[in-house]
Amino acid sequence: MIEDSSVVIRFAGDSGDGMQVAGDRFTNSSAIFGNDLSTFPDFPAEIRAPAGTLPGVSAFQVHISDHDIVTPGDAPDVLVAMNPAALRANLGLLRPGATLIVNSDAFDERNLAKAGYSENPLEGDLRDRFQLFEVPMTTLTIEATKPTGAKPRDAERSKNFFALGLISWMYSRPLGTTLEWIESKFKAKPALVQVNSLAFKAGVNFGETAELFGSPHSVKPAKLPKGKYTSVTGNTALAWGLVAASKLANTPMLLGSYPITPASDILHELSKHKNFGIATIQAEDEIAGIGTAIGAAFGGHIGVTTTSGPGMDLKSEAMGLAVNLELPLIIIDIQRGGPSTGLPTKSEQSDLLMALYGRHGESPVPVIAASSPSDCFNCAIEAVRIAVTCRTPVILLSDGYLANGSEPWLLPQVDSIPAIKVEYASGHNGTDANGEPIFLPYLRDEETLARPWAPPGVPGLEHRIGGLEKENETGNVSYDPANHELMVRLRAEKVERLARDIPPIEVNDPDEASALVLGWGSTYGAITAAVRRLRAQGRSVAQAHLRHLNPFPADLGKVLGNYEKVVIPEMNLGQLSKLIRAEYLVDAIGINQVNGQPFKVHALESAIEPHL
Amino acid sequence: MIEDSSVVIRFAGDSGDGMQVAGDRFTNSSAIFGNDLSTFPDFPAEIRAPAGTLPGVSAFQVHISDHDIVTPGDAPDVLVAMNPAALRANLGLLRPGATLIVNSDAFDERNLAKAGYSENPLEGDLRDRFQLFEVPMTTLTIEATKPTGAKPRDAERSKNFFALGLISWMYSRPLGTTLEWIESKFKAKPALVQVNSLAFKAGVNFGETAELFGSPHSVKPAKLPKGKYTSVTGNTALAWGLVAASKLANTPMLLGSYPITPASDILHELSKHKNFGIATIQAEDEIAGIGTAIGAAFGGHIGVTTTSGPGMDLKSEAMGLAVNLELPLIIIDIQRGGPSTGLPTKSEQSDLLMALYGRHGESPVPVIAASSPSDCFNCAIEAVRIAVTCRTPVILLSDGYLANGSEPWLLPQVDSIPAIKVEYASGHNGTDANGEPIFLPYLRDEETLARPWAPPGVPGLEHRIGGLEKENETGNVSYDPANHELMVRLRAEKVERLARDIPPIEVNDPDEASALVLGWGSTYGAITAAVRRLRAQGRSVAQAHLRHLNPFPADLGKVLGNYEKVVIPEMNLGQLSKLIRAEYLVDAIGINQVNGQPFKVHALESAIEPHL
Amino acid sequence: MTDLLAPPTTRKDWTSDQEVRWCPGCGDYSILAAVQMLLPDLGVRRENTVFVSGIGCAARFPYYMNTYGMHSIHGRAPAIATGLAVSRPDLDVWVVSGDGDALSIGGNHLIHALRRNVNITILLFNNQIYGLTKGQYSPTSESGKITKSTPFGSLETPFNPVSLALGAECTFVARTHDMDRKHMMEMFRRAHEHQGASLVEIYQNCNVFNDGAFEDILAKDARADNLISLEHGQPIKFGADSQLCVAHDGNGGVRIANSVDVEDAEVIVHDEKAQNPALAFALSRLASGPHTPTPIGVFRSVEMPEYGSQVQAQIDHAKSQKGSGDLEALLSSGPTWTVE
Amino acid sequence: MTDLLAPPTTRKDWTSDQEVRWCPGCGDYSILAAVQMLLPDLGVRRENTVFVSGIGCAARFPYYMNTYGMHSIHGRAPAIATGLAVSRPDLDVWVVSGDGDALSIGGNHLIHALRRNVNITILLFNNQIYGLTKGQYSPTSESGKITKSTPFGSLETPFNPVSLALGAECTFVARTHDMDRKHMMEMFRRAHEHQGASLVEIYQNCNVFNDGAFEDILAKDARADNLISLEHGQPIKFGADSQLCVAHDGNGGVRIANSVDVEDAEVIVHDEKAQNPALAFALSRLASGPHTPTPIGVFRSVEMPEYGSQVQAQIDHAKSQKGSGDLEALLSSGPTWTVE
Ligand SMILES: Cc1ncc(C[n+]2csc(CCOP(=O)(O)OP(=O)(O)O)c2C)c(N)n1
Ligand SMILES: Cc1ncc(C[n+]2csc(CCOP(=O)(O)OP(=O)(O)O)c2C)c(N)n1
Ligand code: SF4
Ligand code: SF4
Ligand SMILES: [Mg+2]
Ligand SMILES: [Mg+2]
Repeated sequence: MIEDSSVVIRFAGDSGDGMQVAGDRFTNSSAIFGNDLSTFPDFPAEIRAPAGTLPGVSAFQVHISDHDIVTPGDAPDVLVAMNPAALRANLGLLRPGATLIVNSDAFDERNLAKAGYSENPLEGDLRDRFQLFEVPMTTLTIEATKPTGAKPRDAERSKNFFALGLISWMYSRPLGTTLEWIESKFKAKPALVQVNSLAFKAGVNFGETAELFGSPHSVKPAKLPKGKYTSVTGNTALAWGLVAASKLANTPMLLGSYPITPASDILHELSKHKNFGIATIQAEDEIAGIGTAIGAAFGGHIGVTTTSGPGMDLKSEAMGLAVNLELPLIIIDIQRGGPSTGLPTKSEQSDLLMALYGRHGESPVPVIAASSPSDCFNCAIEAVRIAVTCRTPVILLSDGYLANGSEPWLLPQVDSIPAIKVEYASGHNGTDANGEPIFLPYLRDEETLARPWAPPGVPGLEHRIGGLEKENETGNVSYDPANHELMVRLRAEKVERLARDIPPIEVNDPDEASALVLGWGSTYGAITAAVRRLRAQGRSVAQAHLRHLNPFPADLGKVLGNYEKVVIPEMNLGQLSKLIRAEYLVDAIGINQVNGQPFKVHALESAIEPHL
Repeated sequence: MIEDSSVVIRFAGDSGDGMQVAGDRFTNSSAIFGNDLSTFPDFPAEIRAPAGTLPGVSAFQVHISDHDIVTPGDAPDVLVAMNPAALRANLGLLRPGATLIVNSDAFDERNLAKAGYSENPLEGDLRDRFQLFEVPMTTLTIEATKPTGAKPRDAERSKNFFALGLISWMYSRPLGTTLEWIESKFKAKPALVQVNSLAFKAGVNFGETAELFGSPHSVKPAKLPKGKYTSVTGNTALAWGLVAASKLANTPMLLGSYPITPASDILHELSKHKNFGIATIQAEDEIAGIGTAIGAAFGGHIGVTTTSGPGMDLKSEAMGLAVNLELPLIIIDIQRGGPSTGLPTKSEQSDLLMALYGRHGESPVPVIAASSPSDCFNCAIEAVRIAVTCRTPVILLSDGYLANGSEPWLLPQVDSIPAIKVEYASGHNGTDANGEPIFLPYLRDEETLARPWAPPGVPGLEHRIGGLEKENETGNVSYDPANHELMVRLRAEKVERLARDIPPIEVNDPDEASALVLGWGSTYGAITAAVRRLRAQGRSVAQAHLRHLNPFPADLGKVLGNYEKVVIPEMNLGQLSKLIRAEYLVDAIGINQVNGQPFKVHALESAIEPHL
Repeated sequence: MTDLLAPPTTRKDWTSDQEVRWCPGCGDYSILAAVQMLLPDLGVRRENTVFVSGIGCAARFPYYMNTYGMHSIHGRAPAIATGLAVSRPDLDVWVVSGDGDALSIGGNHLIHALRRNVNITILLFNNQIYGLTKGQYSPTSESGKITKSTPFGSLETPFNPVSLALGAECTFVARTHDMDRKHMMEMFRRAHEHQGASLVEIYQNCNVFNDGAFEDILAKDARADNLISLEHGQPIKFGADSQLCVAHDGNGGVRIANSVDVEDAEVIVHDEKAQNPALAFALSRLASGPHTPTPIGVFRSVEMPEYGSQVQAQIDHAKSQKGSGDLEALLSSGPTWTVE
Repeated sequence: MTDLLAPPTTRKDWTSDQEVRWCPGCGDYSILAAVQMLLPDLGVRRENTVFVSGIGCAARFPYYMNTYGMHSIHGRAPAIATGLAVSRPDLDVWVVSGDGDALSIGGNHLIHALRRNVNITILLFNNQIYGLTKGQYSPTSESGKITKSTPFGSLETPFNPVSLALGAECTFVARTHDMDRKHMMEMFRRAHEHQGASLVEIYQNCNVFNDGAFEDILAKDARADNLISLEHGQPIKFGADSQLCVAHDGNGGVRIANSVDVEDAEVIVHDEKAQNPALAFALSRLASGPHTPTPIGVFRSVEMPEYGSQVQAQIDHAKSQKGSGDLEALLSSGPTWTVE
């Protein structure tokens, strides 16, 4: 048994080859085994490309470790390539000397041509550069599943389980988890249980008996904090966070949404949980999605809408309405590569400025961003909390990388999450000129400046609201210049006051560094890893990560003032940098990458280094 | 004859009282007489309020002068108030001792109550504070028009012309212009010509004979540059600028637009000029408005869309598409009070950040802003020029104040405006792997980085474009990370390079001041007037005004560096300030007003003063 | 929803304290009056009544109603009302919209709200013009209309809102006009009773920008011969002396005929409850604009499952199957493991 | 537009160099083939042909055509195509859209393009599902459909695209399906010939997310009895032995009947050219989904003024009246004065 402290494995094949399943299952048994881990599913564009071509390649990368890790790894140690296209698309990522396992059956002329190889790369110098193993996976799978009587064309489909079996053997994964999963997943189709199990076992056995691979490796369980864990993707965590928030607020939720990559899964997940009192509407478009959510919010429910960039554009007018109505509303943007349709399955952080300024008029909205898959859970609750307390739309930013990536998640104590206090207006709160009691829908809480939330149904509180400027307190339409100025400033102030409730920034700065690396959103893992590496080399560097992008934490200016240099890595052209520069007049140094991919740790490391 | 060097007159009445016509006619004869002037029509909200109430008051303010002026004036010297509501709504604006002319017939109990007066203000202390003239305009108008046989209810409607006549006498306006206008305007209804002319003359005669008013005043013609003048509102100038641009580019234009206040008049004006080859489509909504414009741009025409804030929100997704398509497109935003429906007839500069950042993804677009009604003409041409040269959507910002305000405009020499060069792709521009000539739709001009504009119709240039990321040069869909990064940066660079063609900033700084007042858009007049007043008091202050908001002029950083203080007045919460701070790390001082009204010169003056 | 315990109300109870801000003479006044006079009859409560509108003259309606209300953004009222009606089935949700608001910018939300059959009552004030923005043509303006935006005449074929609604699977469609308060009240009552989406087109005169648009059929002396009043189960006859009728044309269609020329068996019997909307559609095509005999009344009224109650039923069913959600169980529903 | 001088082309000329990226077995392939095989017949030029699409699997279509093309944004293709067709009447403008693209997010642009009667040919690939986003229900999905976003079944009544188009004043409406290349080609040819907006609904199988949606009527052995082929001027009969027919129902509607039970005079004679769309609408209601006998063919084809040419006519008229614009005169068209 060779002990590794961590390993990065990448499963790659055609979109139809089941690589996401293989990666997911490997992740799962590793999680249950007790490793720390981080995953990165790397999809092709939404539509299927012709089988065997480069655009059709789908990959799943997983990093498992016996210690705390934060990214799916830069350069795979092991690549499983199910066909020439998968090899070609991923070869460049590997570390020198990596293990390369290919399905040799797929390296026929047709597939080589489709991948654009004029010669068979297996016959080239690959063997010198990597540990190359050619395994006829298709043949072996068909062979192994013969006893079931499956037709070769059908049996062949299980070759992902063969590959999984082989890798499971190679890294000494417990086999039971996978076999049980196969059993339960294909319950309805017993033939598939048989075929897939046999293929999986054949993969294990092949590793065991082929005497090709030397000793199996092992990656010990990580020393993680005690407790019960699960493994979640960001989108699932986000959906669960919304369910939790509805429960914590003891208020029904309505999601109005229109499908769009990579946000659709939140709709899918939430629509399963109707027993929590959650209604989901697949609306006719994004405008109707937010429209229905606003309607629900007016009705006293928690209105939520989920989307990605192009949908955010479309929702902007209705967001402005919600700003004026001063109703709670949760708007979730799973950022993807832009502009326009852009790169729907890729990841980017390029919607930050839009979140802040993407509406006409002075239209301030709190903005928060999740930093890891499991943090999506917390942020969903935080978004609902802000919205409900402050009676305001809130934008929550996630991105494609968080949405589909997963990590082990120490389950929170449900009881220990503070409840979300929902208070509806219940009676008159003012008097008219004649001293008669009346309801003032825009009378504000002195502390938060929030107006009353007064859903229909209460006699005496009837009132009308709308997108025209309103008189403060009465809420009546008002064209009065001074009132408009007042309302513009009150709406801005209401959002700014939220800073009072934001906890001080946690700066990780063990050795009083002179440079601070400041991040937000999904770059948390990569930045943390880069900072660790730099420190491991004896460099001192401080790190802080923002959850709140609007307003900023109250102490941010002070914190920034403590450092000579502020370095801001972002997957955009410098959007947080722009905000920081404008707000604090700090000459922030941007590290900017906009290629649809998460940062590589080593690239980040070398980009930060010169500033230390 | 009392000679005044300038006077500010405000006509105010009910929406149905024809005050806009009276103001407009007064403006007109003053213009033709040779005064410099500036106007400010101050509408109520779009919908008619009940007659006689405060929300129904409509006013028109005009400033005429014997010297160069830049604003419609802060505090009227003369107020014509046709009813109690008009008096009440406008009294606060007057300078002490101003002339106050009221239609005493309208001060009956009903109207007083509607205006919220419990006592008749004419019986109060008004007479002490102002030069009050009570004129029974309704009665006098009915009386004067009796010979025509008009029914009193109809005759009464001409009382605006009576008021106009009176003021025309008071300020010694030439009468012919107005009478001719009445003649031609009501050509189709001779009865109206008679009634209105008689009412107008009655007003003049009343002034002449009533021995109430003392001597008439005169405001001499201003010494303006020689040439032919007209008087235009910003919206008309903008429409004409678009017509001119189409002509200068020798390319047909298509406007796709959905009506919205205060932009609709551009649609109205352009739809009159079909003989210039301009097609106008009233689309089903704002998205279709920009959609049809994009379709026309793809077809090689100049595609334009016009709107105001809420419509801008809706257009943002399609703007992103145009950014990706790299097609010329002109997007015009006549800003109004926001957020949401806000104050549709009021003015604000609060869409600047949205213009820059109101789309998902990195989606850079050049932004320019007009600074006066007639400057709208130039800016429209400039917008088309940039769009066509650079193959990019361009946003042109105007606002409600410019849109409806007017000023004398020295007509440009049409021949001297440089032509706009439109070049369509005409043949192959590259070769494929086999050396065959091909068309590369995203091969860029080395200088401008613009791609070819290749409308359908040319054999051999067939190509497909879309909103997905494209490979540079070939334009084929590409998910390649490095290509995406390249394209994101190329699109940004293309816009940045425009700075090369922007002329250096004109700083008006006669005495090497230490503070610079920097403005953009419609505040030009108010800032200029405030600066003049400060200088008149011996203060030194520099002034510069930006037409280009993205990119900024190349020398802006250097210019800012020359001053100890940079003061930025804006009708928003500090949007240009934010951009300047972020870009140049200059601690810009904002003077911010968001009340739907243009700056008052004196307010601006006192806000600037402490910083000198 | 009719509420048996609702305290009796009068028109005044339904009138808000806001001054009505339409032009004098506008048809909107009589529609407002009809609604305010109807509501006391319906046995409903103010606090359970909501008016949602978009933008336009018509869309100011909610301000004048002493109920809950939202004056939202242009064209989006059906979507907002859908969210409200689905989450709060205890409320009566009315949508007030204009021909521009509902059929131009809001066309998509309208047709989807209709097919979704969500329990909202949509009043479409059709004045064939954009009133609020001062007189551009609308999707219901006749072709060739000269307006500010079409100085040489508009070019499109107008929508027939009844036809469009029927094409969009609307389960309740009616038409009325602003000159007949009783008829309006009856149509609004019927629409309100309907479980699901109901659309009432109201011919409404904009006396400022499109005066007399409906003169041809609504002038006092024109009505008898130009309004075809639809009554369920009745042969469709009209004219002062029922001298006109709607008859079948022998090839699956209908036509207007002189009663004397047609046998009684050939006169169409109106069937608003027909599941198939074809007859209602055919009736909607009798006139191509409000200039020739035009049907008013209920075109279609069929019972189909209502959206909001089905959403609720799915929630209730899920609760009864799985119990009302257990958060801890949810978080543990995937693979879990314990680190000790 | 047919161009008499157009050089002859073959299918290959219309095929771009981009690899086709639909799932193997997808119905989109046969539609693509039908179009690529039809165009050489039409005598049109590649350089004058443009395909505009929105987003969706169907919307990838333009990439595969060796013509000008734009893969635009979700739902907006009809609007973009309108701008192109109006400004460039010399071009053939095709729109390719899916049921989600055209009827969900793009519903409003669709119905307005139809009523506007702008000269575009719209191919609506109806697979009753969202393909590209991996299987949510669409506005044409049958009620009760279980998909990723409706694990307990969808609740809405689907749109019938033909009914909706007719309700929206569409001048040319046809239906075809991906299993019959000849019929597709004929429908596309007819749609292309039509001056004005034409809509062809194509039943298209999405074998990955909604396989077999049209099995009931399109399975080889089901077609004869389940496809009602509409032919102008012909009595509507169908079935292997013409044993079935569409007959009038005596109250202004139509019904399916056994031919033996019905006199010949009672069989509906199809009239696609009827100005009144009521018959076409009634035919569109014979089936409420592709499960019972369903008409295919041209429902309606009437001549009405085309939008783009009218826009051009107004421009030409203005030019002939006022001369092509004189800028100096325009700038001086208001009051002017001279300072000397
Ligand atoms: C997004 C947006 N676009 C445009 C407008 C401007 N606008 C307000 S109402 C209206 C049309 C009103 O017409 P209609 O719905 O027929 O109502 P009416 O005024 O005739 O009652 C328009 C175009 C707006 N407020 N918001
Ligand atoms: C504004 C916007 N919203 C959502 C999406 C995501 N999206 C892409 S295609 C599609 C639906 C596709 O369905 P359909 O039009 O039926 O086409 P098909 O894939 O079935 O051919 C959706 C929701 C998008 N690209 N843009
Ligand atoms: S503009 Fe027309 S619709 Fe609007 S309030 Fe006036 S009369 Fe009524
Ligand atoms: S998902 Fe369906 S519609 Fe899309 S390409 Fe695949 S089979 Fe065709
Ligand atoms: Mg209207
Ligand atoms: Mg589809």
